[in-house]
Amino acid sequence: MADQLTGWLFAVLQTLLFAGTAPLLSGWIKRLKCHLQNRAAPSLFQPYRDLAKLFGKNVVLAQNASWLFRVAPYVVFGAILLAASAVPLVAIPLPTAAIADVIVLAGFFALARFFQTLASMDIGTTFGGMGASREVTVASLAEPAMLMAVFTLTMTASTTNLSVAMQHILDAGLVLRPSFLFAFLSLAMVAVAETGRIPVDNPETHLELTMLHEATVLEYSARHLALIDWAGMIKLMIYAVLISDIFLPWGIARQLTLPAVAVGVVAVAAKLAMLAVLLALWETVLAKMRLFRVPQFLGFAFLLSLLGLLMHVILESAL
Amino acid sequence: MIPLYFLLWLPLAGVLLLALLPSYRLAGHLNIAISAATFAASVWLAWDVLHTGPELSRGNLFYIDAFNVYLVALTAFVGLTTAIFSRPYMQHEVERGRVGPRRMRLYHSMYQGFLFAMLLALTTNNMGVLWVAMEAATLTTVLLVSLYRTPESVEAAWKYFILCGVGIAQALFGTVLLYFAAERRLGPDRGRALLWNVLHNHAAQLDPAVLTIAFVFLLVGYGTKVGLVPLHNWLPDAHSEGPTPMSAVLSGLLLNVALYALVRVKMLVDGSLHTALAGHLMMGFGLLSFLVAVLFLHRQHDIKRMFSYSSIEHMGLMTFAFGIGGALATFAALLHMTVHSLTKSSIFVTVGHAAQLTGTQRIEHIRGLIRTQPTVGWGLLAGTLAIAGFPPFGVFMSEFLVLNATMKSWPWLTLPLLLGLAVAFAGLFRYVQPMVYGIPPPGQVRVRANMLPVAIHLALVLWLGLSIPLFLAHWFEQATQLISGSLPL
Amino acid sequence: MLLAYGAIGAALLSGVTALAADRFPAVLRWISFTLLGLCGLGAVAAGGMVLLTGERMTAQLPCGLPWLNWHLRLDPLSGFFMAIIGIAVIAVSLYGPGYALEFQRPVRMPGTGRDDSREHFRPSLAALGLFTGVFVAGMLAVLLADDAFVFMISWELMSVSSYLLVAYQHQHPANRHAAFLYLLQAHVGALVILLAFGVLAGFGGGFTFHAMRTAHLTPAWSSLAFALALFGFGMKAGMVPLHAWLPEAHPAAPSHISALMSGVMIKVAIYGLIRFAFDLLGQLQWSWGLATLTAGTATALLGVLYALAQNDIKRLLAYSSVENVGIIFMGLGLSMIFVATGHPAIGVVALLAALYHSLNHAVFKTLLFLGVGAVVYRTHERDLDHLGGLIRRMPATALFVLIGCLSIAALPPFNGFASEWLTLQAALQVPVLASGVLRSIIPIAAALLALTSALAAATFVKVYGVAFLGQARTRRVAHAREVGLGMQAAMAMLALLCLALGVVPTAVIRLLEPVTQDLLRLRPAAATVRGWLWLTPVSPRVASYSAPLVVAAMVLTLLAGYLLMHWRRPGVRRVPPWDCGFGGLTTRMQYTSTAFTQPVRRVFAPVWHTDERIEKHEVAPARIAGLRYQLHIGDWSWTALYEPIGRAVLAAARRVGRIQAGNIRLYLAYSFFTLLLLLWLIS
Amino acid sequence: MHPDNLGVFSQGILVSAALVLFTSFVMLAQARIQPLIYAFAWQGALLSVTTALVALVSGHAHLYISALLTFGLKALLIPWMLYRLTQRLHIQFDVEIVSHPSLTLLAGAVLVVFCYYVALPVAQLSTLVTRNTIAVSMATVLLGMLLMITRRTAVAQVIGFMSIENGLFFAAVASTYGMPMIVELGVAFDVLVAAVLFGVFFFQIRSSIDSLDVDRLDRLSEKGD
Repeated sequence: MADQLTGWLFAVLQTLLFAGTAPLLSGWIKRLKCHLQNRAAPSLFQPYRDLAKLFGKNVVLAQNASWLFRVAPYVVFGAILLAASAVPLVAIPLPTAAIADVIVLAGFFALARFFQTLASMDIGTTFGGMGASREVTVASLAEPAMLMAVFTLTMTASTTNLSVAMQHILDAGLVLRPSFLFAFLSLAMVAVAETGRIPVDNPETHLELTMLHEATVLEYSARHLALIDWAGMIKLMIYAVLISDIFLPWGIARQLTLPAVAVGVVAVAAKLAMLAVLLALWETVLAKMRLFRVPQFLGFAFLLSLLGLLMHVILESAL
Repeated sequence: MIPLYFLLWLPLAGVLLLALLPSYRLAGHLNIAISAATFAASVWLAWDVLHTGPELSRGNLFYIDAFNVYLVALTAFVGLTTAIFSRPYMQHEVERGRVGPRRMRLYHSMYQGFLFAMLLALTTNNMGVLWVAMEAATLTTVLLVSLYRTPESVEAAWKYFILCGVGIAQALFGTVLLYFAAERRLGPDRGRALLWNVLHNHAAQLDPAVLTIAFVFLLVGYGTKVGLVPLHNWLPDAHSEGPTPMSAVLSGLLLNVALYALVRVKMLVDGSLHTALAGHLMMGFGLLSFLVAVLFLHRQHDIKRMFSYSSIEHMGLMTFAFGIGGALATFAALLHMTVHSLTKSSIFVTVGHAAQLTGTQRIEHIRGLIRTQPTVGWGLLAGTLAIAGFPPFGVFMSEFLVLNATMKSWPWLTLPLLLGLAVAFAGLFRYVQPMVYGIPPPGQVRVRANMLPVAIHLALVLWLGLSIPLFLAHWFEQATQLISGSLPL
Repeated sequence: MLLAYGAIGAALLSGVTALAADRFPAVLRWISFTLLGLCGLGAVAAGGMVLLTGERMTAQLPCGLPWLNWHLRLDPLSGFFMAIIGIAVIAVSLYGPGYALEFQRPVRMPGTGRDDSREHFRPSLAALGLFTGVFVAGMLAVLLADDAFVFMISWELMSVSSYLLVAYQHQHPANRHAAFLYLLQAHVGALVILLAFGVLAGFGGGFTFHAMRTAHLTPAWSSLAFALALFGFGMKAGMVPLHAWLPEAHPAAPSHISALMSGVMIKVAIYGLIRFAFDLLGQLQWSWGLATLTAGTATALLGVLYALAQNDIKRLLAYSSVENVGIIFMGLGLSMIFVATGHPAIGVVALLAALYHSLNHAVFKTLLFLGVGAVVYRTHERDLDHLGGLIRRMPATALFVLIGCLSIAALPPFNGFASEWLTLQAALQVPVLASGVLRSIIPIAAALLALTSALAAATFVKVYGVAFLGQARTRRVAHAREVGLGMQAAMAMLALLCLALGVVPTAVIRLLEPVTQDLLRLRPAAATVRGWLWLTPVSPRVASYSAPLVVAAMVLTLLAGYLLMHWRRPGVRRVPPWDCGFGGLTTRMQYTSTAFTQPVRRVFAPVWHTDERIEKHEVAPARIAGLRYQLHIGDWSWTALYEPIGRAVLAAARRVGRIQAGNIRLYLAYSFFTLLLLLWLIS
Repeated sequence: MHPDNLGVFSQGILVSAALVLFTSFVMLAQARIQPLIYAFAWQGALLSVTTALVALVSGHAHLYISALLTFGLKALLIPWMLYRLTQRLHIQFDVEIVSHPSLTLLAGAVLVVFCYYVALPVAQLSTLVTRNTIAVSMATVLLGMLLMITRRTAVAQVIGFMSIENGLFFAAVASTYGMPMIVELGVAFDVLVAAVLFGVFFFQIRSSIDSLDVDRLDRLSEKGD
């Protein structure tokens, strides 16, 4: 009973940790990019400042905005937060992981996207519609690729429960699996697409032709905008954690003892920092691609995950 | 046997009476009255036979068993309902000036004459008389087909006359051969050599070679009247060009009677041959007729013509079923005879009204019946659904059984059957639907329509579809046993 | 059993009472629909009872053939589907009285002159009520049937009555065409089903289902029977490429009928397939499963893609029914595969998923059709590109439809998600299979399922965004009013069900236990092993989903967030939309549904027969005064399948027509040569 | 069998049978209306003679009646009616073009052989004097049909029809010494009525297409479009 309670407590704490450190990660990425593009870099805590400022401001709302427009940010944030709560960040024994497995995780993302796109169409501006249309197109192409990749992993671990999967991978020890290689690549590409990074989308721009995600939030202001942005950061972090903890779970705490958790925190921080570097490099090297090249990009991701699956079936069925 | 005499004398008297009666209005009523009396007689007869079993009249001239008694009742019944329908209908025709009072006299008297001929054909025990009656049926109706004296109707009548005449002639030749075969066995008392019951009892001794040839001639002969492809060509013409009540009785009854004759013959031949030759021939013709007619349904412009093709289709199906032989198939065929004649005659009644209220038989000019006159529109729709074999109408049940029997004995033939049913359905509906639905063209007006017959018929068909009343089932089973020699299940 | 009889009786009675409706419209609105409601309650009660007790009841009616009475039987499977029908019928009976007003006011006939007296006509309420009653009765009777004969009769009864309902507004040629196509396909399907039953009966020696169960078929024959059944029932269920009738017919009917057809009638077809494959045929083969799975996948994907491309909102819903049927078929296929390869435990999960999704689809599709019906009822507008902004005009309807959209888009915590989650879980258990082929095909199918649900989400973002959000695009829409309480109540009920079924999947699975027990001799033991809170289809270790906790957490976060934001009320300023500062926003600048789907159309171009025309009206070189854009999205199954068949039949007819040349001598020659031929044959 | 070991009357029967068949050929070849009618009348007469002879040989009294009946009906009445009709329709001198007359005759000959071949098994059984006459009568019937097929005028068709009737009657008489009386009467009555009706129809056809060319009766067909 007691350890159950601690477990739940820990879950809540970890979720808060997730939400709390997400801006840090994106700040870090921004910083890295500025360095790489040798621009003057903002502070590591700039995102926090932005959020705080936005929360402080009065909401400016379009006349014809409906209740849905005002509810959407909360739903988006809530969904993403729930997703975060289900992902083992620093320790495996996470009771909340049982509430929602990988598929439900995808479901949460879908829920968030659903409301965000709806909200963007609520005002009836051209940009809103355009953003929604592109967003759902990209998402619907990314989803199968992502699920395919996840299947490859879950078939190895024969579970969709994240903590159990990580446990299994850790127990298996260091095994080089070709399927994992492909799955990793495709998951990375999907993550890029889903979190609206270059080359699929460009978070920095507001040019009509280039933006996907940004177009859907044009009409938002103040706390609504803050929630949505924050949710976006958390989402980015979730993907990063997923990739790092699934493919190289070492270091993550196996039981809820202080030292173990401490190690976990450090380990995950290191991993995320590394990933961020990779992402920054990638975003600096690549250029934003035309919208209708994106399907090919995601198609390639799907192909990779498919290959991964086949590798699993063909080469690893003995394992 | 008393009811039998009523059954035959009443219409015969009607022929003379109506021929002399000047007023066609009165004649219409009288026509109904006589038909009603005839129907009553038939019911009485049926009652007798149901209780006392097969009856042989004095002089062996008539023989009533389960097989023909129910056809008698059916014939009389449809005759009655059609008479009811025909009175207002023909009056309207007179008012439109399509026929004059003199021809109405001809019409009414021939109507009774036709009934008489059919009842005679059904009840007689003598194959020769059967032939005579069939020919008489042709002769009485041929003038009615050309009643309107339009070029088309005259042409139709002529074809009807010639083709059926020639066909029937073949049948007579077959009868002669039958007689020849029988007379050599039964020797001296020549009078009995054509009596069906005698023949049936001695079928085994009849000479196969002769009977085979005889059957071919009889098949071609009576088959012409059944409307088997490729002998069917007269049928659509005759059915579409005559006055609608005639079409109703022709499609509903005459074909049945012809088929009845064919089956009687088949029973003899089977008894003598001990091979399935007759059955196979009938199956072949049946299937061919069915499939060809089904395709014809897709090329129609005249509403009555279309439904006469559907008659060919169903006749083909029955012939096929009788050809298969077994108890189940026979039962199915008998049932199908009943439901088909009920449904088809009701359809023709409706079609008659439709043609009157639109003033044309051209399909493309009939639109939106439901709007103009709902009863007619719905009636037509229901009738078509019924004839297309949709449950819970009886046609579905019989077709279901036919398919069932086919699957049992000839599994691969179910495929063409099903295909045919589907195509037939498409053919019927692609034409019927636009007629009942949609927006009526200007100048389409309500008429004084007597939908009672339709209602009764469809109700009966519905009843048969949901459950076969016990006495009827009893009849069917007796008849089945008679024809196929075994009980269904 | 009595309850079931009662339900059917009530349905028929409501039909009969409706006959008086032409004279007294009130009869239809109050008596008939009340009876219909009773029928629904009866059905739910009967089904629920059977599901709770898990018993079977059989009966015989002294109808039909002298030697083949009507055999009836009510077992958990039929009970479950009966409950589904019941729910939908209750909703419709609540909805009907309000909606029927639509048909009391006379309608203008298209194409008739102004001063024409026939310009206006009133559709016959009697017909509407009568056929509705018969339709419902027919569906219920199909579930009760225990021999092929009753089954076929009630099946065709269902088809015919629904056909008459499709043709109800027959002043529009399109509806007539749809009705014809529908009835034709229904009939063909029925004939094929009949053939399938015939094969079984041939071996079983009887048309009672009991005899068929005992039949011993060779694998080849049983495969044939299954193929026939798949074809026949698939045609009714709208399996690609036999689906062509569905998007034509469902929109043509009055909305509450469309709801019944899309919501439950195709479920009856699914019931038929389950009954045939799992119950009558018995010995399943994995090849069937593979066939069903493939068909299902194709159906789901194509269905949703076509749905996405539609602008007519009812057509769109119809196509999305095709999609959902595909998902259900996938479940069934998986179940067959797993059962046939000796993993019944997982087979049960898949079957559960299929059944569960049938229930869910019935609920949310009915809800959506009713909602759309409400919209059409107020705006008389079915084209998405003419709607807009309804969330402000019809708030209640908007809310309910939103819930419907969330459910059909398979978003947690609503019911659509639960069943698709189960399907995916079943698909994920492939490692147990021996055959590598299956192990690689099934995950692909699963991925395509994911694609399907993502596209479904896109579709309903479009529907909701274009129809309910943004600004009204036409005057009539701008002045739409909220619908009456009855209609709202119907939608509210279904919306609640959507949520409830999504939140407590365990309860549903408990209810379904007797069904699987009946069909596969196995209960989904693992699924509820950790109590009502946790749904663990295979085992807690493998996967678990706790909808109640999800909901709880979500509510908590929302509350927390809301309080956090509003503990001190910062003001809200209402201003004109910013729109990147362009300003001068008009309703015509909004993204239309056509525009919304353009990227997807471009990505999946080969799927459609797209006919896109842009007419430029150029006043001077390079000065375009006006553009005219029109787009027609065609279904390839037409050109690929239906038109050729039609042509073939007509060609054959033309050939045969030649023999009826009209010349009497020719006819004589026919009979002459027939005679000679026969004589030659016999001698 | 050899005619020489038969009685003279039996020989007579055979001869008349041959003649009946011959008349059918004559009709087949005859292009003019009036001679056609005559030929038909001759066939009727020969038929009645045959009947009488058969009656004489077999001693069936009732055959005499039918002989008389036949003579009255088929040798006198019907030909006369037809003759009158042709006069009233002013077509008695019409000549119609028979396509390939020689070919038609050849076909007729083949038919006879065919009939003999078909009727062979039946003939084997017969003990009657007139056993092979079945083949002859069948041939007559089929020749009648051939006539109807090859001729275009309604009158010629009617004659063909009647000659079919003759063939039937001949079969009845020759193979089985006639049918039971009631049937005989019935058949005779039918034939009579038929003849009358034909008369009626000539006028109807004439008035509708003002010609008796049956090839022009082709309004009702499924050829269309």
